[in-house]
Amino acid sequence: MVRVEFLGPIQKEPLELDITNLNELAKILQDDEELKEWLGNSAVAVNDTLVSSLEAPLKDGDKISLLPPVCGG
Amino acid sequence: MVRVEFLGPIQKEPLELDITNLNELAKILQDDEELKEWLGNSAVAVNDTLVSSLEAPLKDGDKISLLPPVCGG
Amino acid sequence: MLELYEGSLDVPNILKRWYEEEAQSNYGAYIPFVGTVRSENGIDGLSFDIYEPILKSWFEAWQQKAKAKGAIIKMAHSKGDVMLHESSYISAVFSPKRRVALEFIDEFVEDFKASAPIWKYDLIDGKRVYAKDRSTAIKGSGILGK
Amino acid sequence: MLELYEGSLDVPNILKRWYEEEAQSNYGAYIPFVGTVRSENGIDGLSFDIYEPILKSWFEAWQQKAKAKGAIIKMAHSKGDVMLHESSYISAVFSPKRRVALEFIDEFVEDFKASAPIWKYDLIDGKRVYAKDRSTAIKGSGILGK
Repeated sequence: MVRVEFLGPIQKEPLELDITNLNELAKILQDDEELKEWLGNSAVAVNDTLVSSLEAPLKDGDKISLLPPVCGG
Repeated sequence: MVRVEFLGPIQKEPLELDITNLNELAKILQDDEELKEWLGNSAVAVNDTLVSSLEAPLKDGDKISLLPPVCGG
Repeated sequence: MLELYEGSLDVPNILKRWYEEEAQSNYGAYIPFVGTVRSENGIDGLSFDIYEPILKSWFEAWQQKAKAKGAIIKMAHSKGDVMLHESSYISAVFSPKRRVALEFIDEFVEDFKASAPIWKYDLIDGKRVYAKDRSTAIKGSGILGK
Repeated sequence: MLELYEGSLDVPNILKRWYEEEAQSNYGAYIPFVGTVRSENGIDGLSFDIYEPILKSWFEAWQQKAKAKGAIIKMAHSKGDVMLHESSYISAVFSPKRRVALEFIDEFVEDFKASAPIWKYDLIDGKRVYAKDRSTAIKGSGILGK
């Protein structure tokens, strides 16, 4: 199982999913109407490291975070 | 008469000269051995305004300042 | 050094403490950047969410970049609500010479705006409204989209 | 605002006072630059001469440039001796938005170095030695030379 967290303004509770890579995650999240406005502009981190492709394999216990557009300061 | 002041590290007392333009000043100062190292790298102000040529006429009571290389901060 | 505070920053004290911390470090230049909440669009203030784990690693990477040039960076940011004319952000560069500090503070503040995992909300009529139009997608965003 | 002091600057108090002076002015960015005397070449400190009439007109011209962009500049500088690890120079830009402030502080500090009528001396073994090698001829210099 991996845990998926939605940060900042994405108003969604975390998910626990039985998946082994980010392609599977993409398919699941793309069916979620709530996330429609966020998938195209959010960055993805696996265990708090940003990733730039969907190829990274996932292992049990991994934490995935979605980071929508930022504005500090 | 005009007054000529030497600023910062130029160790020289002010001069009172009877001249009507900066060309005359240049001739007088170029004969001054003390100023040899300063004329080529100093800026010139007339009444506290920097000038970029020797053409400006001088009138009685004008103050001329020589400003050697600067380093604030 | 990265410092996070609930609510607004005590700017004079932070600037003073940072200055005194490095008083004997032989840095010739100290450049803080202070960000203050402006009155605009009828807001009462701003509010911030921060994702600390990634903020910390982002900051640590900048600290290493600074160190390679003999400089250091300090940063303070608010969590939660910060009202009009209060300050929510300070970053500062110390370096031996001025050019490194002047270039670093600019690059750091711009990357901070583009990359630091902090989300801003306008406080309007008691509500917290995501500042979507002023927000920037982090580099590499969108890989989960269609 | 241009402030000249005998000896070193009280940096925390100046930064605090300037911050508080503009607390209600609705500036979003405040960027001070603080210059501190570094230990190098065996000096005990630095010493400064200032020609105030031209410094004031130079500063006033920058204040007008800043005003045209909605910004303001403040500056403080020491006269006379400033010892190691003490500070001799602060300048600061306030502006509504960050880009103007980041660009102004850089341009202002660089022009300050090239143009402000201030002369620097190393304090070595009780003597005041003109910092000739680090000094810059003001633009337009040399018209009296051969």
